[in-house]
Amino acid sequence: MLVVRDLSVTFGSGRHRVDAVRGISLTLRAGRCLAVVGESGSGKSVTARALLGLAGDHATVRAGALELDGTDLTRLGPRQWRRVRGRLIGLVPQAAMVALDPLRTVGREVAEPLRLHRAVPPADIGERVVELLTDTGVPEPRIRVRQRPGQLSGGQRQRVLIASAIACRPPLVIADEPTTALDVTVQAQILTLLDDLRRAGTAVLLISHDLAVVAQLADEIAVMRDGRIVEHGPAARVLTAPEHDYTRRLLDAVPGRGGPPAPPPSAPVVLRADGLVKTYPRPGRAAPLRAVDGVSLRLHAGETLGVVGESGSGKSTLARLVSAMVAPDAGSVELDGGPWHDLSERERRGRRTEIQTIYQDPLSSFDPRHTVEVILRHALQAGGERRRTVTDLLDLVGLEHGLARRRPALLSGGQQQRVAIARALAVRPRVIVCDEPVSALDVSVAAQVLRLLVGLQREHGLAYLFISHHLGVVREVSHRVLVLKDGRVVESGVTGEVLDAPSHPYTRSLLKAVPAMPPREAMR
Amino acid sequence: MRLVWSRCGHALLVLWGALTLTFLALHLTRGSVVDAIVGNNTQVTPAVRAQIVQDYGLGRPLWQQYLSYLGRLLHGDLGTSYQLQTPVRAAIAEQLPPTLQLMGLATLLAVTTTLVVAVATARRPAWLRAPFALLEVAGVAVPQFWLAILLLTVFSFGLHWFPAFADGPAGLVLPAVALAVPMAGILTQLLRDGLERALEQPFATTARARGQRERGVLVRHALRHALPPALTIFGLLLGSMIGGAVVVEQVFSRPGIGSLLLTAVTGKDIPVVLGVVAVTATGYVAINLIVDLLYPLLDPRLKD
Amino acid sequence: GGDAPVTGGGLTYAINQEPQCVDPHATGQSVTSSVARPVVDSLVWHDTASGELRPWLASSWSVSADQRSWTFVLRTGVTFSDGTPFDAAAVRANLDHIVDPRTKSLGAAGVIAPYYRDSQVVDAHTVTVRLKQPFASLLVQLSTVAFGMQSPKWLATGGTELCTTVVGSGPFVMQGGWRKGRGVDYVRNDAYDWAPPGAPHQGPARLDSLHIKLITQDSARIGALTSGQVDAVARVPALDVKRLEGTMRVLRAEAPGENYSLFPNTASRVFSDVRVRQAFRGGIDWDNLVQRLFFGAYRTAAGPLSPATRFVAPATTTAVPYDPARAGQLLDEAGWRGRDAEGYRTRDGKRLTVRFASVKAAETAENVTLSEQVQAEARKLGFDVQIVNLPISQVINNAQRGTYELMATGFSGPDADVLRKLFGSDGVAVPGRMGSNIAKYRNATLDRLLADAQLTTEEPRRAALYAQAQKQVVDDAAVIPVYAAGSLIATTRSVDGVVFDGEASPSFYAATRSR
Amino acid sequence: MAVADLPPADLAVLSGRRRARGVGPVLAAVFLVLLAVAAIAPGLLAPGSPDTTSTADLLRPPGAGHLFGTDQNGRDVYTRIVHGTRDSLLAGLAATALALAAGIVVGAVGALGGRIADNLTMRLVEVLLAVPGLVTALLIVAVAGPGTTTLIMAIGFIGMPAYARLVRGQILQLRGSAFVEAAVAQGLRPARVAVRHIIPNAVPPVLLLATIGTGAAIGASAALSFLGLGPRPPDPQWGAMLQQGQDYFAVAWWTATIPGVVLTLTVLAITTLGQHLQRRFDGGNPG
Ligand SMILES: Nc1ncnc2c1ncn2[C@@H]1O[C@H](COP(=O)(O)OP(=O)(O)OP(=O)(O)O)[C@@H](O)[C@H]1O
Ligand SMILES: Nc1ncnc2c1ncn2[C@@H]1O[C@H](COP(=O)(O)OP(=O)(O)OP(=O)(O)O)[C@@H](O)[C@H]1O
Ligand SMILES: [Mg+2]
Ligand SMILES: [Mg+2]
Repeated sequence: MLVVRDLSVTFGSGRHRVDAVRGISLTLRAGRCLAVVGESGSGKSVTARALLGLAGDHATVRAGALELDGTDLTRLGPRQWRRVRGRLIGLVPQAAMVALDPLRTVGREVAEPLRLHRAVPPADIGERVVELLTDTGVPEPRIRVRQRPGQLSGGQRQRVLIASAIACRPPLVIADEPTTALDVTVQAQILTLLDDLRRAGTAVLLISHDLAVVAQLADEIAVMRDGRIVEHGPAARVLTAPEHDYTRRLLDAVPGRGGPPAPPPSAPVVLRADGLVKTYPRPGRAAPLRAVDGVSLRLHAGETLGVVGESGSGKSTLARLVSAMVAPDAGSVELDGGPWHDLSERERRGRRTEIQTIYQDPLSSFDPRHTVEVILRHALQAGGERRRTVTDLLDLVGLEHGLARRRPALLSGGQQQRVAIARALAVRPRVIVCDEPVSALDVSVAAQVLRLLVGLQREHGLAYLFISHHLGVVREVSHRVLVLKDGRVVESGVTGEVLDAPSHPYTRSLLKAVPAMPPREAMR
Repeated sequence: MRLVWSRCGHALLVLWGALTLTFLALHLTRGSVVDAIVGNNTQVTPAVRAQIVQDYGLGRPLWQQYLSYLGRLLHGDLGTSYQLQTPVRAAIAEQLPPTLQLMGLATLLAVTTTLVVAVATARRPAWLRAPFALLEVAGVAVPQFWLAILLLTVFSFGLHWFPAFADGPAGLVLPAVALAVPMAGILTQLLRDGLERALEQPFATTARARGQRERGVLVRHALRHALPPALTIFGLLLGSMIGGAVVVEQVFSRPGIGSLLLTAVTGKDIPVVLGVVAVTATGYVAINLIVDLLYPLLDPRLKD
Repeated sequence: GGDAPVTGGGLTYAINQEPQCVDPHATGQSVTSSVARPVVDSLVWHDTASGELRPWLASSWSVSADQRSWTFVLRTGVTFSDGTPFDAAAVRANLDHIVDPRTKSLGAAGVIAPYYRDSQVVDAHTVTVRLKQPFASLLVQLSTVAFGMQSPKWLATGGTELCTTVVGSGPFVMQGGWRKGRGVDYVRNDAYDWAPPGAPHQGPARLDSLHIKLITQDSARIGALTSGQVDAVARVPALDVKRLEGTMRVLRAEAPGENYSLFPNTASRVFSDVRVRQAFRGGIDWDNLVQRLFFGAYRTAAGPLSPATRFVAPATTTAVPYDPARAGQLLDEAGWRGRDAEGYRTRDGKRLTVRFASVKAAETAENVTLSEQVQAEARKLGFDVQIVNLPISQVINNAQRGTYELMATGFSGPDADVLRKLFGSDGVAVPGRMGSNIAKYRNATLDRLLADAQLTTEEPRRAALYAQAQKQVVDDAAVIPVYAAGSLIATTRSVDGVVFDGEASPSFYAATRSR
Repeated sequence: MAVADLPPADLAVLSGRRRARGVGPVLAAVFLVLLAVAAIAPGLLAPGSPDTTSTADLLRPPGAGHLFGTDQNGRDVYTRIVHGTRDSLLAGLAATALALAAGIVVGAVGALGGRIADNLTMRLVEVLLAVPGLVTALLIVAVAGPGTTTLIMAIGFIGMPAYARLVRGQILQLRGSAFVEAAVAQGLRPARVAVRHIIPNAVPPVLLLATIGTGAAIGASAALSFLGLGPRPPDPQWGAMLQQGQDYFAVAWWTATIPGVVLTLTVLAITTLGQHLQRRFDGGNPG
């Protein structure tokens, strides 16, 4: 049905030339799912866009063959391209949170392809939209059509995007990272939805960096790296018996398959929180939101306490409470058995260095004008450090020295996160609060960062409060786990016990949603 | 409802502040009010001077004059012009329509130009875009009065295209253009930038992927995103348009609030100045209120 | 012109300044005369051709031996445009209105109030004006628009409308009053049959309508004329005269009163020394400045009074030659011998600084150019002329406090009595009271000469007294006359019959406009 | 005046992203260098005196001898333009500096001084915005008397509210930013945080507004000159030249046109360069 031969895409020219895709070939038949996997920047999205003729203004697309149902796409003019888009190929774009026009209602967004391609008579469009939303599992579709994307959850938005992509019943659907940044529970629902589509005879091109995700769905897997396909084959084979070294590395990086770390030797409690409550006012007359609602925790030296929970369950708020960035409405935090929240800001200032935070979005935590070197130097000064230098810190987190002169904005996500870790370590903290430290990174990079954190803990006896919505990640690093729901702790305990034999239904639902990888025959 | 009340209170506060500030500043200027009224008519008799002082209550202490002004204002009485010897309200009522017409047409021109040019040139090749971009910056840079004189000389006296001093709509064109140019310059830059930003957003790609044509993406999606910031500036520009109106009215010898204001300030015609400030400050507050109310219409997220 | 005059049609005349109040009795602005003149007639007609005062609404007059009662016999059959008859009571109502403080007259009252006692109706068409003291200039003053006759019924309304509309007996009737910032419209008064005897014709005006339009910017006003948007314009800049003369009609008249002059503050440190004043006056080539800067549009002043003024002295007695060498000598004598780094003269280490106060906003472009030229020329003499532009209220304040060395003005007045305003001791401004003697000149001899000139209506005697007075102020260099200002108006070639009245205001009574 | 009224967020939109490369900024820079030379050493470019009048050479058209012609007093327009550069630019720069300084103080007090101070300053700013800038300027001139200093004061005063708003907005935004939080977490004193992070980051957008504002201020000083509030004669300030020249427009176009063009080009150059620099700055820091 879809035949791609020797597709290459370059951007710009001369010095600025980027070869994003370098001659890839694919075929896809109706009712089948081909997954394209690869790390960030490997050219997956560019491929997807090139298939729609949307590679971009400065792109040069070349292809030996680009055929859809026998039509030669390379020969299409702008007008004919428009007839392909949405009607013959539906695209579920990357970044669900921003891929819908925030100012238009969901109904109009879904209706747009119907209208443009005159797929159904205008009078029936409304009904068809509701039908589509119902099919894709958007709850209360008749209400949703009148709402705007901002009023929908991430998973709902993703489903709306799918509804819009399949509105004209295209024979081919391209889904670009349809589940990144979604909670595990929602992710599972989306995958089921795509599976249903495939069963109904649609060809699905699934793009992801997460092998665990594609394992659920793909009939075939193509592994991309640097714009090339390095391995291609039936899903079962690629996942269980990867041939290419890179594929193997990708598989290794999938978190959560190792067991939880061994419990550390018993150590004193460094951080202790009791009955923390934080409320936020809500607009109008609504009762204030209890973002954190009576949370207590203990953190021992050298230990990692994982905090899991869905988006909005209060994880970040808890982090800010612990690091005394906001004051709790009730409850207390003690550091090393002494008061922490009850200190005045002045008294606390001297001890601030004992708790450091690594943020979900490291870039915004750096002053945009400062270079890595300046950032680290300031941090060393703040910690009153004499002996260590910026170079030592870079070595500590495994960054090349040459990067010191760059500004963080010019670093990759993984590098940024390492700088953030280096900065936190510069002041020799006792506790590091990691707020989603790897959720913005792709799997292989995330795995490196996690390894780094674990290593540093062993070496320096750090205590981590490790926040993540990704159960696999939490499982890999945490000694104990705390499950948060709506600001309350619903379950807590040793990682193995909680995650292998959850007692609370919420925990169970979280776990069930985690995609399972088939066991691999190690072929090293 | 509470919001409306607090808005009104806020507006009154601003109005009061503006009037008080102006009142004080006017009285701070050197030279007595009587002298200003008499002007260079050096042969005025003492009886006439006394009559002026009495009629306008100029003999009272400043704070009494201030309080009585406020008191009368509460009853909608703006006082009597010293120079024109007519009620300020009547003078303003007479001068406001031509200024409003002028500003109205200028606004219309500016908004139309902005929409047309911004939409036509957003994300277009440089050869199409660059000349407009230059014109826009130049439109902001050019001194308004000079532009007005240029327009007058070329299009009225030279080419005879537009009468410059006719009361009818044809006479309104050139002054309105002079007034509209800087506004259009700023707004076009803003709007186009907003459009280009929006066109690079993921949702624009989504729309293209559905088969939407570029024009459709622009008009149906990008425009609504680009309008709100332009609207804010538009409100502010409207508020400060009165300054431009003074200059333009001067060049085109047009009646209007601007000319009224100018002669009143230099002639220390305090009631007129205060009256005009009251009107323009109210206008400013009202415009900002309207902009605030329009905002949620353009960006419904603000309603939630 | 020539054959049968064209009648009908309308004419649009653009003026440069806005009258704040069009009531000629109340206003202090000269621009008002152009606006009010089409509507009001006067008791006396000033025949500019002969310089004589001739009957108009008053058919004859006589003055008592003590010079304190003037009896006017009025023309019959005259009615105001609102139907009110013109009679003795109307004259009385007009004069009473002028001096009534509630009128807040900034002009006319100042002229007559010091003299006026009352008016007595002798019979329906005879009125006697009684004065507190002799005022020989009364007649000529009565010929001005400021003393024009308005309908007593209209005056009696007394409201603020008086400032927007004038109701008189003139050849035109104002329609709807002055519209601020725009202008005013008139229609012909068909009943009009009392033009002054020397007028170009008798009976109703020839135009159906007249429109006065306000165009303040000079270039815009000229542009409006050349592009056919108006038919006539006031105040043609001197610069444009030559250019317009080819295609348009340029009409000029010198206005009676004082020439446009600079006044040294004789009470100031610098100019209290007559030698310094003389140096400033004699050291600058005024004729060259005037002829060059104004492109020959105006005559260089030969004395304090304009040639159109009654009792102006012959130029030979008042003209002062240009003599820069002598000026330098005078300054040396006065002690301004030093020179500072910038080349200005100094005395005791202090620079010869002259603050030239002006209201730029109210000045014509030409006068601004002139002032900068004076600055440049005076620099050659060693004067540091600093032009200080201020709003009017502050200039007045400065005038009262005497914080200036130089000011410029042109002061109109129908006869040489204007000298009393300019140089009379009681015209010196003091804090709290403004005065027109901006030279702050005090001279008892002069005061007496000028007072005496009001005691007699005998013209040769008055002429002699005024000649003496003019010589006095010239000798004392209390004034630096520059040019004879006047009215320069331009019309399209299709306009004909525009003449000037005694105040150099255009009269459109006999005007025609062919198509 | 108008541009100076732009609120911060939108100002970024206005300036941030025009990708035009080309020769614009280079030309602007060259022009500004010329202006700088004219301002610092006018004698280098025009050896004559700007005040030398010649009644024999009134209103000579541009040509040999007089590059830009002569004015109504027979002064050489080119010489006057060159010698007027300093005052004309100074008026704009000084007014902007004044507006900037006052705006920073008012804005900082608003942002850092607690609720009452914030309310007071922001109401004041609103009041000033509500009074037409021209009225404010006229009043200031009326109080202080005309002249270059007053002109600077007046324009500076009118420009102040825009800067105050911008500075306040910037500070509030930066105070809530993650990197400031990170600095606080390292135990930095508030003063340190302000000096190291808040002020340096608040400055660039404010400076950008200032570059645009400088152009606007130069234009405003010309407009005020037009209304008769200009500098003392014979100062050859461009605005005053333009104002005087307009009376001679029909006969001697160059007297008004040349200062008008120079003024426009100057504002254009300053704006172009300001936007270009801002773009460069932005380029280093996406996001
Ligand atoms: N418009 C563009 N101009 C220049 N380079 C581009 C453009 N779009 C993409 N690229 C480059 O092409 C390469 C491939 O990008 P692509 O978006 O396809 O990566 P991806 O595999 O989808 O990564 P991710 O997992 O992060 O989405 C990257 O190096 C990217 O920087
Ligand atoms: N400053 C604030 N003002 C008002 N509400 C807030 C504020 N910060 C957080 N909240 C609300 O508190 C709740 C918990 O937010 P929090 O950021 O702690 O969630 P989270 O578990 O970190 O979610 P995510 O996984 O999406 O980061 C959310 O509903 C959020 O909207
Ligand atoms: Mg991608
Ligand atoms: Mg969070």
